[in-house]
Amino acid sequence: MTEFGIILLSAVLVNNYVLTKFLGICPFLGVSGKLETAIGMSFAVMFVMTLASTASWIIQQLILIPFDIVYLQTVFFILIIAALVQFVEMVMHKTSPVLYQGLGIFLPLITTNCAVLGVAILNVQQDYSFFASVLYGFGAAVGFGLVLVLFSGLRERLEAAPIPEAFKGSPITLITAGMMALAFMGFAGLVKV
Amino acid sequence: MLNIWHKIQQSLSLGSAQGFTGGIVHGNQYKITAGHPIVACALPELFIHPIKQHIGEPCEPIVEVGERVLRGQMIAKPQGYLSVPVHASTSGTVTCIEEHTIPHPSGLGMISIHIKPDGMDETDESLHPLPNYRSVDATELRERVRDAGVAGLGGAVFPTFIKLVQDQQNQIDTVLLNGIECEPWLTCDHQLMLEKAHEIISGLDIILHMVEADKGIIVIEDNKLDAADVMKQTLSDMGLTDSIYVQVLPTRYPQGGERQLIQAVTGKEVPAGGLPLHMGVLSLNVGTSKAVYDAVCLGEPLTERIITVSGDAVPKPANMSVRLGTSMHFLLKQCGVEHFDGIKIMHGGPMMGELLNQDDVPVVKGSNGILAMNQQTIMRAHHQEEPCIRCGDCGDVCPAGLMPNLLAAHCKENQFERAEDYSLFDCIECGACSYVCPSHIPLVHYFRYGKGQVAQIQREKTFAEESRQRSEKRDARLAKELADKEEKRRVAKAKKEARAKALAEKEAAEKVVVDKDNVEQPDVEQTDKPEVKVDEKPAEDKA
Amino acid sequence: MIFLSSPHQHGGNSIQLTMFSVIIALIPAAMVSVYLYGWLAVFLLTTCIGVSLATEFFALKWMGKETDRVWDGSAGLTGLLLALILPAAVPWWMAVFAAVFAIVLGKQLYGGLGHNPFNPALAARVVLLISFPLHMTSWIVPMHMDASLDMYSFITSLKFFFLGPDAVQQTWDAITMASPLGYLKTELGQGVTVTEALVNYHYSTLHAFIGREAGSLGEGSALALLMGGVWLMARHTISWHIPISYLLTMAVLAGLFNLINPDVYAPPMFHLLAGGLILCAFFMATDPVSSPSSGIGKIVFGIGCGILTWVIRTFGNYPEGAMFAVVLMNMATPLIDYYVRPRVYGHKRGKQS
Amino acid sequence: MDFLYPVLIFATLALIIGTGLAFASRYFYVEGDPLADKVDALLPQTQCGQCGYPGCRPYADAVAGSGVAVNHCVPGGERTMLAIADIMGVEPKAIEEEETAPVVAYIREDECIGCTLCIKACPVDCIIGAPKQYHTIVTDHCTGCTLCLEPCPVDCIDMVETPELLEHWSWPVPGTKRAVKAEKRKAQHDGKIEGTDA
Repeated sequence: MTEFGIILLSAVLVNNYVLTKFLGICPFLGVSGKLETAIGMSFAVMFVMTLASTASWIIQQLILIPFDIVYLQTVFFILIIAALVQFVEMVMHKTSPVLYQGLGIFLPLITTNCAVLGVAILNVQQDYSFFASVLYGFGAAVGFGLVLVLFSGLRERLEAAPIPEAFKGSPITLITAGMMALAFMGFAGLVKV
Repeated sequence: MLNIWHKIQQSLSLGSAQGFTGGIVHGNQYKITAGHPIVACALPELFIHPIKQHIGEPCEPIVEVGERVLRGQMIAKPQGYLSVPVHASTSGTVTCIEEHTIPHPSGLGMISIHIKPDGMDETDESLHPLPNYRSVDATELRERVRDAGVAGLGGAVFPTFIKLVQDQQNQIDTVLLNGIECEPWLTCDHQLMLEKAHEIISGLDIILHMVEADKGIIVIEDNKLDAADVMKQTLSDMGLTDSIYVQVLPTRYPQGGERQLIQAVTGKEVPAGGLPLHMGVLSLNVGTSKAVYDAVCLGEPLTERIITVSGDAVPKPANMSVRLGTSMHFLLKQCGVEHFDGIKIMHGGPMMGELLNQDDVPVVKGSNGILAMNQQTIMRAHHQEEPCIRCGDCGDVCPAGLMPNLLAAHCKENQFERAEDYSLFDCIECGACSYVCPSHIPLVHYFRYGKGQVAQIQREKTFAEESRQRSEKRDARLAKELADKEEKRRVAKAKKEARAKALAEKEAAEKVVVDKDNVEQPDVEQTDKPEVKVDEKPAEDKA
Repeated sequence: MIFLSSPHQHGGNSIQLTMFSVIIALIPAAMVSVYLYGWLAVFLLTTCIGVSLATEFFALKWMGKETDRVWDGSAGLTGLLLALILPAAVPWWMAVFAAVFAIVLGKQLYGGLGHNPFNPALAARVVLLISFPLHMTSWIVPMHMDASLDMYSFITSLKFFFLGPDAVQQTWDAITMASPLGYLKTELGQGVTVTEALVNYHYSTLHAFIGREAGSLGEGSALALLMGGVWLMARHTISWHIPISYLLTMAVLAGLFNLINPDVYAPPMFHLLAGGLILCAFFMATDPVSSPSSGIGKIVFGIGCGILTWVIRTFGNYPEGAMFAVVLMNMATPLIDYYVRPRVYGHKRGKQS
Repeated sequence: MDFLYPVLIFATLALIIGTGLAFASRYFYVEGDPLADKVDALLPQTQCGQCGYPGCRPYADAVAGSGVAVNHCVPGGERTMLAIADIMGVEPKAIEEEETAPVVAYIREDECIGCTLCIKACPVDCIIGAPKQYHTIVTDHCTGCTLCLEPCPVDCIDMVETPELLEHWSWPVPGTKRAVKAEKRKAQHDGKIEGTDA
């Protein structure tokens, strides 16, 4: 039980995908402008990442290893992820057109999102059990979502601030993201893995 | 969990006092005019009566230019339900009925009846005194209160008769008489309570009789203990101590706000969107109570009121009994103001009153104070806005429990949906937030701006919706017209075809050669074409 | 003439008044730091405050804003706070870097006063801690502990501040010692129990309270900090919500775990008095700009700070978690303001409309 | 033949997933464009055509459907532009034309020849009149679209600023100058009197 707790905590805080592994920066910067969109994106990523790590584990154990074609890992994983993203996109278009519009290009881009592919590959590398890999995928997504939502809150505040012209937009966003990463260093060592 | 925390916060918060949430304590500006006996203001040379001095529908003038009117004569009759009449303040001649500036922050004008007094001050006696009000039916009393033009004299000027209603579902059991007068500088209610205690209490008794309530509470703040004593004494003299009592509350702004007063006295909050009536509570200003007494027992319509004339630019501050329609310029001159350059006139108290651009503005039913301030004093209070440091003091003093700093930021950024989400419309504009703001942010101004914009957006939306419907109806009409035309053309054509066919048949019969296809084919083409056109035409029209 | 809305009267509070109140409240702590570290403290304080003011002045000037803003007290306060959370052992260039970082990246780039999402002083401190861990975790032995140490005269201090330990013929090890928190962390890592470790360190609660333990400049005396903090609360310059909820959460968490296993988890009194907790609770977490503005939001903020501080102190790599905790909670401030709101008059909690 | 295995496996997997997605796409099929409705609701419905489309709805369709720029609605002004940009999730774009005060059309009746051309042009049917009779505009319904100006053969239609009403007055944003506004109002007032005299 403790093992699972550690996996979760490590994925959410200590080895946060965005702030310590610097994976998934593209949507992190791209869809954090508005709180609602960020929350929507978080849930989309959470769904895709959890399912992707589940599916990739299954593929790995049931297809890639038995047939000895582990070298095709990336291709297979991308296939799975692409299908999942396609599915999420359809569901979202139906249920929340505004969110669909808000996420825009970033929704299909989850397909090639390094965070999603990263979770699938890291799972396999770390040789997690089935349940552990599902948890790891979920934890990584929660960490991503947490940081994304926190960041979008900050960015909404920055929107109204009289930031010097030269630093408006991306520069101040990156500075803020850097500060967040520094603060997350405080979690270092929480979990000894 | 959060609820418990909130309760702890409410009970421990340094910003909240006993009674209601939030609030601030003011200085001693009231002492300037406290205890000054009420003096009557002289009659000016011209009275100006705007046709709307209450919340609701404007009145319609019922006098002609050149007509002689008497004091207390109705000169504008109410239109609609939410309306009370306007009466002449003295006898004289109507000189004109035209737009005149009214005490309003916009500086805009309103149709007003101008009366030149003849100096005789004759009274119209069409309303009979009803001293035995206990034997009079409540409906008749209610009609009387309306005919006398009584509206809330605390400043909100809501037509009083509407409040004095017996409701089967919401039986009023408590009537609160608001003698709080929490605005700094103002003492008119204070002085009224000292001098007209009998009238106020009789008025309350009439109101209790009208709404069949069994409990009346006169609420007074503890900086006016002399008034409380006078009230208590008068109550026992009149033998009304069973049904009416005096409650003294600690001085705190904005305790005089209706909802805050109810919270302070009963400990309960008026639900959002609800009325005090729904809680069985009715609250009225002490001045209104006196006006009700005048209307019922003396048969006198509302033609004068007590006004505190004060401010640091007024040499002789006073509590004055002023006829409605008197110009503020005239009033201030009575109090010794000679030069109007470099002073600003404020209508109402400094917390919720408005600055006026002109001095030639009439006193209306809602005028409880006229303050003349040196321009520097005003400019000091309206210091240049600095960035918000989010200290949260504004939230601590907010009696409505809002987060004024965030609310103002959203209004400033024109994010009105967010602002509404942060309960913009629960703001009572008491001004406590702006008063404590270390950054001198005009928070209330932002809220008023936001509220105005939301209302305007709503108006625009309604207008757009109407326009859309009109436009769609027009399109439909044009399409129908076109269709009708085409139909007519088709019918005509069909007839022509039929004729031609008959002719052809005739000819064919003659020639003994029949070829039906040739005849029918053009017919089909002809009927198809107009239908397509019907669909396309309106779009072209619009372009 | 412009349109002016009511109210037309003002209570007289101002940004300057607020900032200078906090500065005054910090004077006792600054005096204790001078008592503990002598001239070193004086140099560090003047450097930080001076550089902060200068940076603020030039930043305002270059951005074309009114340079009068320098005197609103916020830059001076940032400098003072920064000095108080730095160890006495930092060299001059580090202090300068921190002050410039705090004012420029921490504040002015975000649009100046009122817009910085993080507490500028803490942000600078976090950057230093991560960039220069050695300097930031070495604590000079306070003056009263080792009178024989020739470190505190004007000349030696000056040399040390500008040229480093070599210039005064000292080594790091000779002039520095571990803070109680750091010592405890190391010892616990080697399997020593809490009680033993504290005895070995000659830890005394009384000393920690009145201010005789090693640490950052301002952390020395809980008493001096409490004096200032309570004065600020009495003046309503800061509200009680954050400090009380922060310290209470800390005490409850530490107490609970201390009851469960006193060998591994330090007692609550130790946690409360150790490190920069009190300084953070009263002067850092209460920074109005980067903390939530509603009372209830502040309580949530304080609780969050408490939990994070305790977690980082107990399980993390860094012995002191208070600064990280406050900066981390700064990140959550906009969300707290959005989701945790006071109950509006006449509304039920949760339903705003 | 070893290299065929992976290809086969991959193809099979792809086929399964593809079939699944095909069914899903049918199940989650979205009809129409709900976004266009939302955009249309934001437009001021002046039907003025200044956006280059023959009315508000076509413009809404164009914005939602083919990603036309959000800044073409002149009467809607900045507020409408921002609202549309918000819904569409695109960066706001400044409106090129200057925002003007709201106006309504006004027919100088003594010059009107009663040609009914303006009546036909009005997209919201708010001009009343009959052939050879004076026409007049129901100002309450006029959207200020100016479409009636061009067809008028005698140029007897003016656009006048709507007067400021006390009941519609609202607080301007803090810092707004009072004098300027009052002067403007006065000028407008004078202009209106002149206009009616002429």
